[in-house]
Amino acid sequence: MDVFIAAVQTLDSTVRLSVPLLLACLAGLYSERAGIFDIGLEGKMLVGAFAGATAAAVFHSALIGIGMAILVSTAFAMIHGFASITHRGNQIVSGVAINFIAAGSTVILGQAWFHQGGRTPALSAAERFPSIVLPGAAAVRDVPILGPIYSTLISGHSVLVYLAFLTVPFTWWVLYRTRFGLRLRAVGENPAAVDTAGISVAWLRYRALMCTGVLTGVAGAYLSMVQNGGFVKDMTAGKGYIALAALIFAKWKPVNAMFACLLFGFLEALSIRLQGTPLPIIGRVSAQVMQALPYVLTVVLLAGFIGKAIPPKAGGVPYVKER
Amino acid sequence: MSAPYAKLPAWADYGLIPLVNLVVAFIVAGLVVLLVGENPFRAAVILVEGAFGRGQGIAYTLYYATTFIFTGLSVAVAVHCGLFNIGTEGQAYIGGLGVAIVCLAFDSLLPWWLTFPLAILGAAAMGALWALIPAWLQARRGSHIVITTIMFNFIAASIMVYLLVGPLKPLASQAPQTRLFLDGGQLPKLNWLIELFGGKVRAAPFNVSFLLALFMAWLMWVLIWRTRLGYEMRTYGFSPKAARYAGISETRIIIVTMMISGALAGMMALNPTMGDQHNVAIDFVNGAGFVGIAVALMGRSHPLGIVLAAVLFGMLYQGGAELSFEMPNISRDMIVIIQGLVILFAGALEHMFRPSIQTLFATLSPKSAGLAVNGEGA
Amino acid sequence: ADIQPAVLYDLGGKFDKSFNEAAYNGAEKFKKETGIDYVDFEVSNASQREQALRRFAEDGRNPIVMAGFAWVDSLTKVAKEYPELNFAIIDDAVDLPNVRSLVFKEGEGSYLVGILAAMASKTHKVGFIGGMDIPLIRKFGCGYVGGAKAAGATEVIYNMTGDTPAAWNDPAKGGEIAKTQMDQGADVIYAAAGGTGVGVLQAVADAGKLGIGVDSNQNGLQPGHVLTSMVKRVDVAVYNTFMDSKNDTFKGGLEHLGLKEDGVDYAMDDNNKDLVTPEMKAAADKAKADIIAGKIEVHDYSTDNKCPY
Amino acid sequence: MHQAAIELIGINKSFGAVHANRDINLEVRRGTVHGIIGENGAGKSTLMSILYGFYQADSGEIRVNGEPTAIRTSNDAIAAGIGMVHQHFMLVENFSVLENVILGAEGAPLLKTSIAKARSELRRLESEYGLEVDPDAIVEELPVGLQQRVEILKALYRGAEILILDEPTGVLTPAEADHLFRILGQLKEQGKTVVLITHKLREIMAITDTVSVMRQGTMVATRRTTETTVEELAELMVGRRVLLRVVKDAAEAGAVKLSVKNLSVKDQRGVTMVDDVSFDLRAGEIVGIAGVAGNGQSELLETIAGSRHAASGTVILDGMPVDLTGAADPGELRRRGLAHVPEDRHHVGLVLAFEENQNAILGYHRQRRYLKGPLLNIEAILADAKDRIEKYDIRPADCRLKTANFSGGNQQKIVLAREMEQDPDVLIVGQPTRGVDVGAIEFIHKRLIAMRDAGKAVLLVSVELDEIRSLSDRILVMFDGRIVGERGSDASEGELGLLMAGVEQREAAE
Ligand SMILES: Nc1ncnc2c1ncn2[C@@H]1O[C@H](COP(=O)(O)OP(=O)(O)OP(=O)(O)O)[C@@H](O)[C@H]1O
Ligand SMILES: Nc1ncnc2c1ncn2[C@@H]1O[C@H](COP(=O)(O)OP(=O)(O)OP(=O)(O)O)[C@@H](O)[C@H]1O
Ligand SMILES: [Mg+2]
Ligand SMILES: [Mg+2]
Repeated sequence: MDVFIAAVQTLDSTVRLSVPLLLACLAGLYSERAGIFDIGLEGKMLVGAFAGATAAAVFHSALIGIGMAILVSTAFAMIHGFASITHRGNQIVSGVAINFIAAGSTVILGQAWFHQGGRTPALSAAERFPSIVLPGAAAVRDVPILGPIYSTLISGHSVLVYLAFLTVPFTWWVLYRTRFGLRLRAVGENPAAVDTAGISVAWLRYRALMCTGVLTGVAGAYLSMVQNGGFVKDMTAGKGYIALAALIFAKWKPVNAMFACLLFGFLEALSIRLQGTPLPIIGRVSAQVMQALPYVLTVVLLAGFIGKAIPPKAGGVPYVKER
Repeated sequence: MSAPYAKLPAWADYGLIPLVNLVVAFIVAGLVVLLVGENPFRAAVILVEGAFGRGQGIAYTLYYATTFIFTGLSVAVAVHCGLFNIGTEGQAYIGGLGVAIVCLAFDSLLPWWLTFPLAILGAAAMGALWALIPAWLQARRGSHIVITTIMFNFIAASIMVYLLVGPLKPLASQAPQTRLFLDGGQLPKLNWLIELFGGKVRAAPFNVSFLLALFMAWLMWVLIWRTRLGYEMRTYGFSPKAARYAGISETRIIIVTMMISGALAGMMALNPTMGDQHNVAIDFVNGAGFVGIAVALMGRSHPLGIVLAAVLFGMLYQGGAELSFEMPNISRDMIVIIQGLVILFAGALEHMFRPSIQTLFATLSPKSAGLAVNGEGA
Repeated sequence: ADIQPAVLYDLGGKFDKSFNEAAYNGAEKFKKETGIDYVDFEVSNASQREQALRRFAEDGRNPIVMAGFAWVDSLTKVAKEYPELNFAIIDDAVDLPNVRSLVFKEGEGSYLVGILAAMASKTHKVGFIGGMDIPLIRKFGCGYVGGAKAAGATEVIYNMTGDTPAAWNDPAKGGEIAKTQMDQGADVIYAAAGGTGVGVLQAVADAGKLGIGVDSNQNGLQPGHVLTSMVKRVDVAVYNTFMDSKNDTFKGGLEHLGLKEDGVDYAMDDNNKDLVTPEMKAAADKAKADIIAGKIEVHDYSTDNKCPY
Repeated sequence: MHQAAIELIGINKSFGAVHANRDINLEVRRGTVHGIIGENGAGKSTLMSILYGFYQADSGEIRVNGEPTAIRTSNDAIAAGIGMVHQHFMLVENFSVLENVILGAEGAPLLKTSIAKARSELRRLESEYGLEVDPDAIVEELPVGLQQRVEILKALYRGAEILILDEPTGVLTPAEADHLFRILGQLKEQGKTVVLITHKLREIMAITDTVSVMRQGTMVATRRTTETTVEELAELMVGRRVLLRVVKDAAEAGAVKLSVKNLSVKDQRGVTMVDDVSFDLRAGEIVGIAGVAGNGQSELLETIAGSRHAASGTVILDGMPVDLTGAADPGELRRRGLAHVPEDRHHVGLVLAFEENQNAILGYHRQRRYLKGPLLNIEAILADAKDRIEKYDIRPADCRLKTANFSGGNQQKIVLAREMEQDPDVLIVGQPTRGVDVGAIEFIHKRLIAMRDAGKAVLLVSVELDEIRSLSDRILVMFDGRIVGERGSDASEGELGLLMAGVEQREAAE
């Protein structure tokens, strides 16, 4: 039974761990499906996290916080657009630049404003997103099997967690059921076709990047306002890159993206869980083995089961009509 | 791109435009400096002087540049074959293992000029090995190189921590690093080179691996534009279909390219370890791999461009340090912002001023304006 | 004597809410009391260490204090070249007449907070979260496990955050590790992980459990949820070093700073006075006395790279 | 109402240094089919792309139905009732036909409604013009002929009154072409206006009312079709007399050079593309393979050339079997004297980003003469490149120029020169003159005949029936992956057409 409980708890932690990845991954999906590579996810998440925590602390409101997070990280997405769409710059260089600027500016401003080494003040409950207890969670807690699953795994997460998972079907719907989605997918495959169909390639791609900005903003807010109560420098800790990997893993498809992120989340949760206490038979294995476990398994799965991932055809290449 | 149009002379293309971009980058950075209440002009002067003013500064600048030349070349080689090697960081880290093994084994027995070649081999071999697996997976299993190399960066970190807190750490020491290399594992400095030109260098880590870096840059140029292998790499990079038609083996070209890329990344380890710290310490790569991406692409994947971009970053690192010595308000994070702005304006926005400059040329000197050639017809 | 003191921080940075920051606080205290200004510098890569050290030495800064074991090699070089200057290094030893080596017995302090943790725990399971799995952190962990076991903890759940530098700045993961440890039954968790620890304390606070801070007094980070902090008086060490040179009483040599020397301790203040019951305090103070008296021998991981507990 | 549907007045357009259109004036009357011809790179596509708003003219005025109309984007053009079928299709390949058709003309923000609407509309257009195509098929899985239908449907769906087609028949078989022309006639009936760019003067004579000729960016002449001749047009285009018929004397076939036995090929989806094909190719003869595009000719070619794996069967080159089941290596085959001119010069035969001279050694870069040890022998490479530019009159005569900036005709010559100059025993050629102007066609045909007369064995695959008939000594017809018949060069077009349509099978089946 407690094996079962342990499993549920691990899945619970899987969910929490996968949320920032999922949001960032979907963010990347919008821009890359539109043909704009984005290794600046990391930086945009970081500024989102910073702006969110700052605004929340200053205005004592979680909503203002997340609003600010979205605003700022969208602004950074627009910089990416200005460089790679308007001026046909190299998208990877632009992404790297954004990561640098984000890493530096968050600490500088944080230090200038709060004098805590780039940290923002700890947020009170009111300034963060509370976790929602679904109706009847307490009641069914003791029901075998379903009880823990409902009360632990399903219920009791922050509103942003549910939001993140709702974003998956929503993104799917946008991509495959709306005009915007159709054009978005088209411009990532063959911008000339979109152009000759009388649609502005640039404006379309800018809008895609706005979606990216919004989602990275939420992802950042989740880090600094849900998982943690405040900003800590470099707190994205490479999650942007993992999200990028997940996106490729998912072959740029929204539902796959969810599973990819859940997988990454699960592997990390597993490594944390297994590391904590000595294992049966093997005993305590060295920390590094456990740290490396998720990444090794990812590679194995990738090589073993996931076929070739074909990126959007026009990805990474600026749209140039005339040379 | 409509009239008036001027075909820019090379000096404008490769000199003027980058310069303009740089100036703009510094102007914007200046605004940031202004924000923290310092004088941007003084800051700029300190930064440039700190990097190039005194021999000491130049030595440090070139020392950092050495590191970025290696990582930049590593990324660029892969780019020419249409591969995005984001794993330079990890390959360099593992390259350090190669250095450690060689130096710990031989530094007591051999002079540096014998250890060095061995260490080069060790570092290159380790780096190549670390790139081999992702390359093989890409070529054979179609696993996307970007994911695998990202994952391998993390795996490399775990391996190095394991070794540096365990087997490779001297018992008595607290620090997660190897013992100090003896003279046999220490590269001679090149500071005399600068003093030759009248600069004064008290002590700086600028060492012979700089020459190796330059040599590798030249070698890469030969490889890409002068060898059959390079020809095949470029063919595959531009058009895999054409490569297949030309009888170029996809598996072979991917694996070979990535191993060369990994080897170059691995050699980066020589500079900070044998060249400066004289040990292999935890996280000695310190993000140089990611800077390498910017360096490679800003250098348009051309060795010469890469060397220049690397020196630019070396200048930002060294000048930046001086800046935070001189201006306590300007912390190291400010330097990171400035680096970002340079990457943005000199890299991603490199084309921003091109049209206006071309128009300028066209209006200034109609001669240089491209004659209206007819559409070449068959 | 009129001195021009200098402080050099490690990669973690001046405001790491940890020992670099403690060093900074010590210097500030000195400045406030004596009115003597000082200079400082944060290195951003290994090669800057020797550079910064030299530069301060050339400028005749004296004394020069640096935080972190990573400074050993550079200091060994430079201190030889400037025998007339005084240096001090924190967390490792350099055997030179003009160098004062300040090595703390984190084990002892951690032993005490381990005792408090075990006694405050209702489940008799406590947790430890380190940043990266390096000797220094193992030193913290070892003492903590010792204390906790001695005070009747049945299990110490023991995690490290990661192997990349991000491990010191990943509060999200820190929080997640804390949640997992609480899932596994831990209700008091000790974090020795720099910025990551912030997330740990947040998580325990969110769950209404208890956390333990490290290095500086972090009781105020989550008032009412931080049982105590294992303070490492780097600030005092820096302050004293400055003072000694000011009063021309600076002596080189190795100093082990443990409970006896007030180098380490557990922090009590208004934030946690209700959390630490009298008997807990009594137990901790008794252990402290025993350690000082040598009745209890807290194993020091760094002596043999092993932890017997 | 105004007579002219379109008036272009003083249009100028430069791409960098290339003045692609200079002071172009053009008037197209409503309800007519107006042909535009010209050499590769003459500026035809550019001019039409300007009219369609894909490029913006540097100067000049556009009038639609007499109204001065500012056409800044394709949207303006569509609004003005202009539709265009581009030379290089503007389709999203992994989209369904339906999605491609509605792209940009969706109407509602949600697809549901627009898709339903498009479906019925498509059905209408299908029945009206006989443009059958499965609306749910994925475009990249359709043969080019059908892909072009999709382009036409796109235009009609947007209610185009003026339809521009840029080299539409380059990829079509005679049957498909005739069908297309019937549709164009129908559109004309309805008072719609058609502008047709083509390199095939026969088509110009057949269906246009008026024809304009471009040369090197200028408009050199406009004629009533009834008042001109093929010869005159050809001369106007190229600026010299062009021999339009191929003259060749009977072949004296020699020993068997290439022998294909029971060859079968499957594509990556496992569908059989080439089905039990056998034939011999002898020295000194040209064997043509006719067939509707997508009936396995391409796969057959690629397999023989070693860039595709065979499922079963053997290919014997000069008496020695070729390894087809394993990793067939094109390089190995080249060494054994087999040269290959691929169908797709833009993506397979050339690396457009390379300098011309680099493409001149593609596939032969391992030959000793191009190497100094591991290094490339730049001098030798440049020397050969220059030499061929000379021999094959490739223009511009600059072997350092980026290949993308050569016109299609010249790009084709670059490939031919490379393969022929290796003096191979066996030359296999795919679509040698697709999208190439008459001048270049004449030249290329002469060269192929010369190869034959020099005793080489030539295997020619082309969808141009004329080309097949005028060049080949023997003609094999492929249908559905199988060879359904062999005829002599005297075979009539109708007869071959029937075979290509697979008619004989069906009769046999019944
Ligand atoms: N997008 C472009 N960018 C730069 N130059 C171009 C571009 N398109 C065409 N050109 C130049 O303009 C000239 C005219 O090109 P265009 O495509 O109009 O010729 P064309 O008559 O359509 O040739 P073809 O008969 O082969 O289709 C070409 O020689 C080419 O050099
Ligand atoms: N983007 C471009 N940049 C430079 N030149 C171009 C570009 N697009 C087309 N051209 C040139 O314009 C001329 C005609 O262009 P087009 O695309 O019609 O090729 P083409 O000559 O028709 O060959 P094909 O019929 O095989 O496409 C060729 O010289 C071609 O290389
Ligand atoms: Mg054309
Ligand atoms: Mg053409």
